[in-house]
Amino acid sequence: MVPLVEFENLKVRFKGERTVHAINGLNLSLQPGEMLGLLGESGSGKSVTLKTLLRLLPPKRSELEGSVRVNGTDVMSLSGKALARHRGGEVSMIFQEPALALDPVYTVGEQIAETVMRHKGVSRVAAMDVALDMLTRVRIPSPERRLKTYPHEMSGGMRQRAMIALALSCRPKLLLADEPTTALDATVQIQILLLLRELQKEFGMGVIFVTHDIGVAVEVSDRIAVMYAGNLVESGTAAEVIKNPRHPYTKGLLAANLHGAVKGQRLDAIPGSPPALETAPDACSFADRCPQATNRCRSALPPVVDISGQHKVACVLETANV
Amino acid sequence: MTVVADTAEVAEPVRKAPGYWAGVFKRFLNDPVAVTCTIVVLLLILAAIFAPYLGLNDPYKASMIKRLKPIGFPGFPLGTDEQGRDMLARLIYGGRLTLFVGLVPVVLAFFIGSTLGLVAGYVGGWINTIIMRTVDVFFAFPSVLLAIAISSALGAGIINSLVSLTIVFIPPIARVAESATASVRALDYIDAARATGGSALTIIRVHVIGNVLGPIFVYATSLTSVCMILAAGLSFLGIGVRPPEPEWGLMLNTLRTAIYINPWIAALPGVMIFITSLCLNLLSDGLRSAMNVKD
Amino acid sequence: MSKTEASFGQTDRGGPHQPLIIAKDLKKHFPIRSGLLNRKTATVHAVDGISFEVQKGETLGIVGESGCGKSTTARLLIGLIELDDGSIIYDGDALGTDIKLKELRRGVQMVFQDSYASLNPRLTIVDSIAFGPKIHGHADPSGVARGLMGRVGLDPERFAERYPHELSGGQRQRVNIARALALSPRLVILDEAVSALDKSVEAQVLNLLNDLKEELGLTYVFISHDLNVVRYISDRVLVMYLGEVVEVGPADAIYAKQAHPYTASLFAAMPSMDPDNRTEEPPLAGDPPNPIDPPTGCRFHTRCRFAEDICSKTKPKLSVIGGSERHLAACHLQDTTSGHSQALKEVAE
Amino acid sequence: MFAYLIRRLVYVLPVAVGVSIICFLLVHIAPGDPLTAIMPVDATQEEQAAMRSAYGLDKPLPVQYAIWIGKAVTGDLGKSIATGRPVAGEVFSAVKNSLLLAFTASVIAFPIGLLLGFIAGYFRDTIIDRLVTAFAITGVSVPNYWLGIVLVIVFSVQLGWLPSMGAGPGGSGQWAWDYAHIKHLILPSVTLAVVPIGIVARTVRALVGDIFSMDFVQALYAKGMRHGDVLRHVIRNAAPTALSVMGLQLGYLLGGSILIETVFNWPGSGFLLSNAIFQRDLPLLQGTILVLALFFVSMNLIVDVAQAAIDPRIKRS
Amino acid sequence: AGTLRVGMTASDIPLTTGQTDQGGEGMRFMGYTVYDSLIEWDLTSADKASVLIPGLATEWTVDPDDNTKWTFKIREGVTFHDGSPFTAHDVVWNFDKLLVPESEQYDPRQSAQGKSRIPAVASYKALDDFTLEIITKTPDATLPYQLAWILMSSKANWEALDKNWEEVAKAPSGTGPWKLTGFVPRERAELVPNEAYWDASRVPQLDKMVLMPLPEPNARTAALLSGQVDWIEAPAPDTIPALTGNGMEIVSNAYPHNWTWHLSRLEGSPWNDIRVRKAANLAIDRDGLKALLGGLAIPAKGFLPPASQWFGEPTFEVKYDPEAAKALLAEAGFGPENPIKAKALISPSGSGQMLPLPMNEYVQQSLAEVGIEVEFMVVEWNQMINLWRAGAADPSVDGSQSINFTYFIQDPFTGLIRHLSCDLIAPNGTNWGHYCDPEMQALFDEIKTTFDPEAQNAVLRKTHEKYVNDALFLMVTHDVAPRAMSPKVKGFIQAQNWYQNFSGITIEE
Ligand SMILES: Nc1ncnc2c1ncn2[C@@H]1O[C@H](COP(=O)(O)OP(=O)(O)OP(=O)(O)O)[C@@H](O)[C@H]1O
Ligand SMILES: Nc1ncnc2c1ncn2[C@@H]1O[C@H](COP(=O)(O)OP(=O)(O)OP(=O)(O)O)[C@@H](O)[C@H]1O
Ligand SMILES: [Mg+2]
Ligand SMILES: [Mg+2]
Repeated sequence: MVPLVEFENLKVRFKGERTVHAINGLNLSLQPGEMLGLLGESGSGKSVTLKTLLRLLPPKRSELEGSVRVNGTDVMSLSGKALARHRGGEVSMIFQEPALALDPVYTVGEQIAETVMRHKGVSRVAAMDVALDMLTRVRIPSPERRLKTYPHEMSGGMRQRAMIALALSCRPKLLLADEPTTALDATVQIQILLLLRELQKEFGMGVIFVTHDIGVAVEVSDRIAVMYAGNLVESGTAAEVIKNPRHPYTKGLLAANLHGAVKGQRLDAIPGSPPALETAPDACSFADRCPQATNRCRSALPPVVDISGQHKVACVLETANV
Repeated sequence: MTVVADTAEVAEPVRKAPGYWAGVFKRFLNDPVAVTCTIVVLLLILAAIFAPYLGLNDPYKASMIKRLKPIGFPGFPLGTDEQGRDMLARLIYGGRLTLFVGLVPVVLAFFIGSTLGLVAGYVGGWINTIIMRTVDVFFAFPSVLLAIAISSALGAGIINSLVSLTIVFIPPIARVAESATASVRALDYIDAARATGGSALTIIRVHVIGNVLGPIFVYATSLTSVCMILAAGLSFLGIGVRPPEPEWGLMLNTLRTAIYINPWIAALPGVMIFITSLCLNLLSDGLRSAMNVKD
Repeated sequence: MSKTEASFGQTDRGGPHQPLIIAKDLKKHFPIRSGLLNRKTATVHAVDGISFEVQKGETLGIVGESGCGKSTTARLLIGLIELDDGSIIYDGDALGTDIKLKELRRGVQMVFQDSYASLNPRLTIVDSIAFGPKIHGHADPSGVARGLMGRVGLDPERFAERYPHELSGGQRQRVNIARALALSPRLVILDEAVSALDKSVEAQVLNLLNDLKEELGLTYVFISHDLNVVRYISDRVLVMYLGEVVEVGPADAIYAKQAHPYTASLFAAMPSMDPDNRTEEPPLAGDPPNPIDPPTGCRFHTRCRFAEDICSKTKPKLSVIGGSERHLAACHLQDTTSGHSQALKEVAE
Repeated sequence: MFAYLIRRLVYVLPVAVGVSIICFLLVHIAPGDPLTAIMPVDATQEEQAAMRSAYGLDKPLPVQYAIWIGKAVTGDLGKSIATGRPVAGEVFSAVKNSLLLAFTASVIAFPIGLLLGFIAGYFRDTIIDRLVTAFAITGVSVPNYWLGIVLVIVFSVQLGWLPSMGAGPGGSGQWAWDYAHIKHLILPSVTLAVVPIGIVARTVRALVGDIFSMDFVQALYAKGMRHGDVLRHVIRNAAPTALSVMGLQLGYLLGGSILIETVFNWPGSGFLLSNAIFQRDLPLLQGTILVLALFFVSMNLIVDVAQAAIDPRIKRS
Repeated sequence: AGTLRVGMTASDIPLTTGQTDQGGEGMRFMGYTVYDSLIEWDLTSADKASVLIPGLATEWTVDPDDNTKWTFKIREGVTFHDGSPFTAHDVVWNFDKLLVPESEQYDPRQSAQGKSRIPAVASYKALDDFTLEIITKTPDATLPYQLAWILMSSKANWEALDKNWEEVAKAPSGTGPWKLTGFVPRERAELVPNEAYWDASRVPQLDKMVLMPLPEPNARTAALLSGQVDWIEAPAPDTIPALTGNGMEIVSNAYPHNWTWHLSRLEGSPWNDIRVRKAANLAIDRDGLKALLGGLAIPAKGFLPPASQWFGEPTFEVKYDPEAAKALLAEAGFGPENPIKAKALISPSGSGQMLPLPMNEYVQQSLAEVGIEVEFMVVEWNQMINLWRAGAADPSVDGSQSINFTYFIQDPFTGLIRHLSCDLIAPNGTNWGHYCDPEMQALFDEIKTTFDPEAQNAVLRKTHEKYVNDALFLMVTHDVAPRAMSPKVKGFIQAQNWYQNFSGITIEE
């Protein structure tokens, strides 16, 4: 089966006032209908990974290497009409701040309908019907009325639902969700997470769900991939990664998430802060913060070790175990 | 102190961070256009200040025989005006008054307007209402109209021009200052400073001024060219600087009829106004981007 | 800890059993102006009569949905906004009658959520921290500041002269903590102080807060929407809904059993950490109601599974439940006399 | 929307009163006797005194203000000292001519300014942007009264293509939209248009640049919108602000054309004003300034309301 | 035939109801065109100074027994533009319009312009339809000159227009050679010939004359060069080469106008010393000044232009002789090392002031060279008029010892008497410098009481000789009233007068 998404040795570099090596040799694939949680702290390259799939990075300032394929199509080779069809048609995206990602001067209905018209070539009236249908599907109360409201007239949760309706309106095969619930309250967040889970089943699309909250990743993902400094450090099924974390960074994150922390006891915090990425890494990026780091970690890139089935870890410590 | 050792920062080279203004300065220096314009403006100001020491001809000495001589006439590098006075000397001396009347109102309005805006923005309440509603009333006049109205009411003369232009520029500056102050005041660090028990005056001095002065200053610099053109316009209308003082707007006026004899000479004061205001505008733009001020 | 810093702080007056701070019936309504002549047309009932106390040396966690009035409460406690009603008693002294705001502020300090906005971008780190001691006439403000930097894990040699934008979020939040400590307060209010930080950094800061508390004998009011964090750090937890307290009690007791349906929903909304046991049903539908026009009776009745007529009519009182006299909830279900059909049954269980 | 309109109207009232007080005071703080200009130079003291009381200039200031404002609200702005004609009529016909000029200048300036600004914002930080910006800055830096003189020399005197002054063969009273008249509009309105071109271009450039860097633009691309669609969104977002800048500029054009009208002998409000200034014709001066300022205030009002009407982000409760 | 389009220097169309405003230009274009006065100026010759001639009065006599009683024969058969006949009763009606506030037709605006022109008039009455009697306050032989100011508007027209002067302004009616057919304030006025004019030789030959106010000199020049007007008043000197270069014609002629410094004769004024006054007059290179004015000036030889019928033969020759000036000053005890200090009032603009700033600076320069140091007090024109009325002793002039004024010197009273008469010392009159000399006063009285025109001219010449010999003013130049016109304009004769005759003009198409 052709994987829905396939990154092969992706490297992304930003030029400008200072160079940022945002993605450094990423290998990742996603099967159709699969829901992947992409986990990592701020600046680890999650958003850049997603944007690569839509070719949304600023063309002049970014340099890309490696290959990215969606459904077997090389995304890098797309342009013009094909690219526009790809964006929103094949792959669509939900953003962290729906308040910023929606055009403030168009109604929600217009914005959904516009996408539908563009991709499905239907009339305005038909597109509005689709929009109404989508708003109903994302369980927005009184959808007819909401069709005619502007984004700023909605609450955060409502806006995110509208954003999801927009993203799904053209039945994409792949949905990218960039921290869609970070800005929301816990009670609303869980509503959105469950909604996404449900819609994913209903539409059968593949989803990459970016978050820095392990709990959120667990709630939605079949598989979890942990990113650090522009590369994956560990990936596997949700259960494998949570119950049997192998990379020191993953372990640290779980500890920091107060998973099973005892009150009053010191937390096993990961010391320090992430690297600046000004140069391409030639060793384990985590070595500086790793309590188990050895000279070997600092001298070469870590190997990717298959623990079992899907469970992969990029850490020297695991070589011994295999 | 050892208890927090595990959270201490990973070693980084010791360095002394450059201050904000140092950063602004560096960015400004990297902008060739802004630097060129600054040099031009500085040269003009220096020339104006040191005019008496530049070995120029007497800008007031007239000679009927040598009137309206072309550029390059022996002894008069830029020719002579309608009374045979040396254009070069008059343009340089003219820079004195023109720049004075063009810049001083903005400086005065900067101080007065910023103070009003700061007080209105920080204190709020009815003080804000009084100050800002008054400002609104003055805002109801297009600036040119207001300047002309006040100047014509007060009559010609340098002081009157200064007064009227200052009045014209106080309201816009006060507005910018007020909104900048109000937005800074809403930031948490002001609350944090208030929570430490600092008095309003201390907080304004330490925490507010430094953060609002930038945008106000940039805005004020953008007004200098407007002010200069306006000041020259008042003189041009005959309600600004009085003859025989050399002032570019006035020179433009008195040389108007000479356009038929020696258009280049007649154009010179206009060119000077244009160059100066162009440089002031570009300088202000440079400052704006160096200080990262959004419109 | 050197002598000078200790003597710069405040001394205990009320004794160990006097709560450090008591909030009585605090109210804050924000007017909304619009319409003709900009008249007041509506009020946001941001904080609507809440009472609680904070014991010396404890950490009180405050949780609740966005907009329920957590920050407003914090700002009221430190006098950044004026009370509409109610009173604050600090170590036995009533604010306004026994002590002045300025004195209260030496004992109470605050750390804000947005680490960047809470630092003056034009001041160096050391100047920001030294501001408080300086205006209080301390002899060596920058000495105090450098000492505190060391204590919060920032090498003064390297960081003192830097500006906020040159620091990471975690480092900035350490600076904010140091700044709050500069006047040697006894109570520190942390308003979402760790929410914006990455998980790994958050843990560092939580460790730091625990260390400081122990070392300096501090009392915390810790505001957060992350129940895991609140549980980890708090001794007692206060749950707010639409400007009111719905439940307050020892952290462990509340985590073990939530007395108020809202608290229960809030806990149920936490993402599960078990991939085999994910949340199936959203515990609450929709958003919280608008605080401009809060529901009558129990404010939660519009979203409550157990709501009955009585809930929309009578406002439940905050009362002791389940034996622990420090565990209170405001729910008709917990009140045998409320007339709620499920109330007795619930208690009978 | 209606309530918003009313609120804005009510808000305008105190401003209008303030404006009228300033207008009134302006001409009364002035030194010199306003009657000088119209009396023969050797008129006697009694003759002057008689004239002064005929114009009510011998009463205390507050009384004069009350009389003036009381009449002004009924549309009677008094009589010109210099001509004896009712000020209201004079101002009305002059403002009409100024509006003609200001509108023509706007018709020239706004499309050019919008287009240039849009192009520069779209190609931000490229050579095109820099060229446009340079052009715009030149526009705001050039003293337009001087430009006017230069244009007259070139196009009227040297080339003889366009008339140098006036409002047409029959004067403004016989204005018609034919070439004989329109050609009189060309030079003054082009001169007048230079500054607003610069200002509109610069504002729109910054505006469009900002909008292009907003997140929703990326989101538009992300959902497969083509360039044209994105431009449509950007324009729609920029429209309210651009509209208000243009509205304000129109107001400025009307109030700021005095120098240009003087240069071109255009029978508008600026020309009237400069006559009034030099003749110290108090009622005329007051009336003209008042009408222009009130026009400007109403312009702001209209702009605000229009902006509120087309910008859904503005609360219209 | 054809249309003559005139660019005036006024900023507005002059008052159209009869007695015009806007000074000499108003009288020129809206006064003597639409209206007539009883006695008029002869505008037919360019070569000799113009003199008074009969207008609406055909002859006038003064009663030999009672020198205050004048009788005027009114011209018969004259009609107003509205068709109503002109009679002696209309003259009375017009006098009442100016002098009697109680009268129905009293018009403050016209009165303000006309009343002060006829100070001699005490009373008047119509003896019959064509005989008018005027009584003067004191014997005053300058009455004919005064009456040349007063224009006659139509009573019938005023009555037809509801006795409303504002309406009359829109549709005025006079007896003049031109009829006003319409005007747009500040923009244009249109005049057409009055074919029924009583003096057939002055019926205009043009089809139409259009007046346009163009106060800005550059705008006037540009308008002429771009063909928007055919005729401009007072082209700026610097534009003249361009005008002539483009085929325009410059017409000029001497006329009774001077550019002087009126000197203060108060206690302490340096000008009280005749040697200083003479020195100042000798210090100025008037030919240089003429160059500054593009040649459009007549260097002053006296207070009146050299061609004036009243110039006489003064012994003091006004010329450029700096050495003599220095000698005179040395005699008075001053010199370049020990200069006299004087303060002078000037204005940067003002009607008829030529180029006040450059000219004054030039004068200042010249005086400095011989040892008179002048400091200027520069005030606005309107302020200047006030200061001129207030007189040299008024505190508002701030101790200034001279005032730069240009004087209209067309008739004995305005030309000579009003400046130096003892009973007209400011602020009661316009004797700004507080000069009072019995000898001069006697001459003035003689002018007023000499009713024979030739004898009166002789007295006037004597008066002017004293003006010059005593160097009572700093006499600088005379204006030549230049006007530029397109070569299409034919048949214009510029009289040596403030007013001009437009009737003979034609436009060559
Ligand atoms: N357009 C860009 N130009 C330059 N650098 C960029 C750009 N976009 C991202 N980066 C840099 O690339 C790195 C990865 O950014 P990315 O946005 O993918 O992080 P992230 O994992 O999504 O973090 P967050 O959780 O904060 O959203 C960061 O260091 C960021 O500064
Ligand atoms: N200055 C103010 N003017 C008007 N309304 C205000 C003001 N400050 C807060 N509010 C309103 O009061 C309510 C409570 O706000 P508060 O900031 O206390 O909530 P919070 O619980 O801290 O929320 P969050 O979790 O989003 O920080 C909100 O509805 C808010 O909109
Ligand atoms: Mg991101
Ligand atoms: Mg909050």
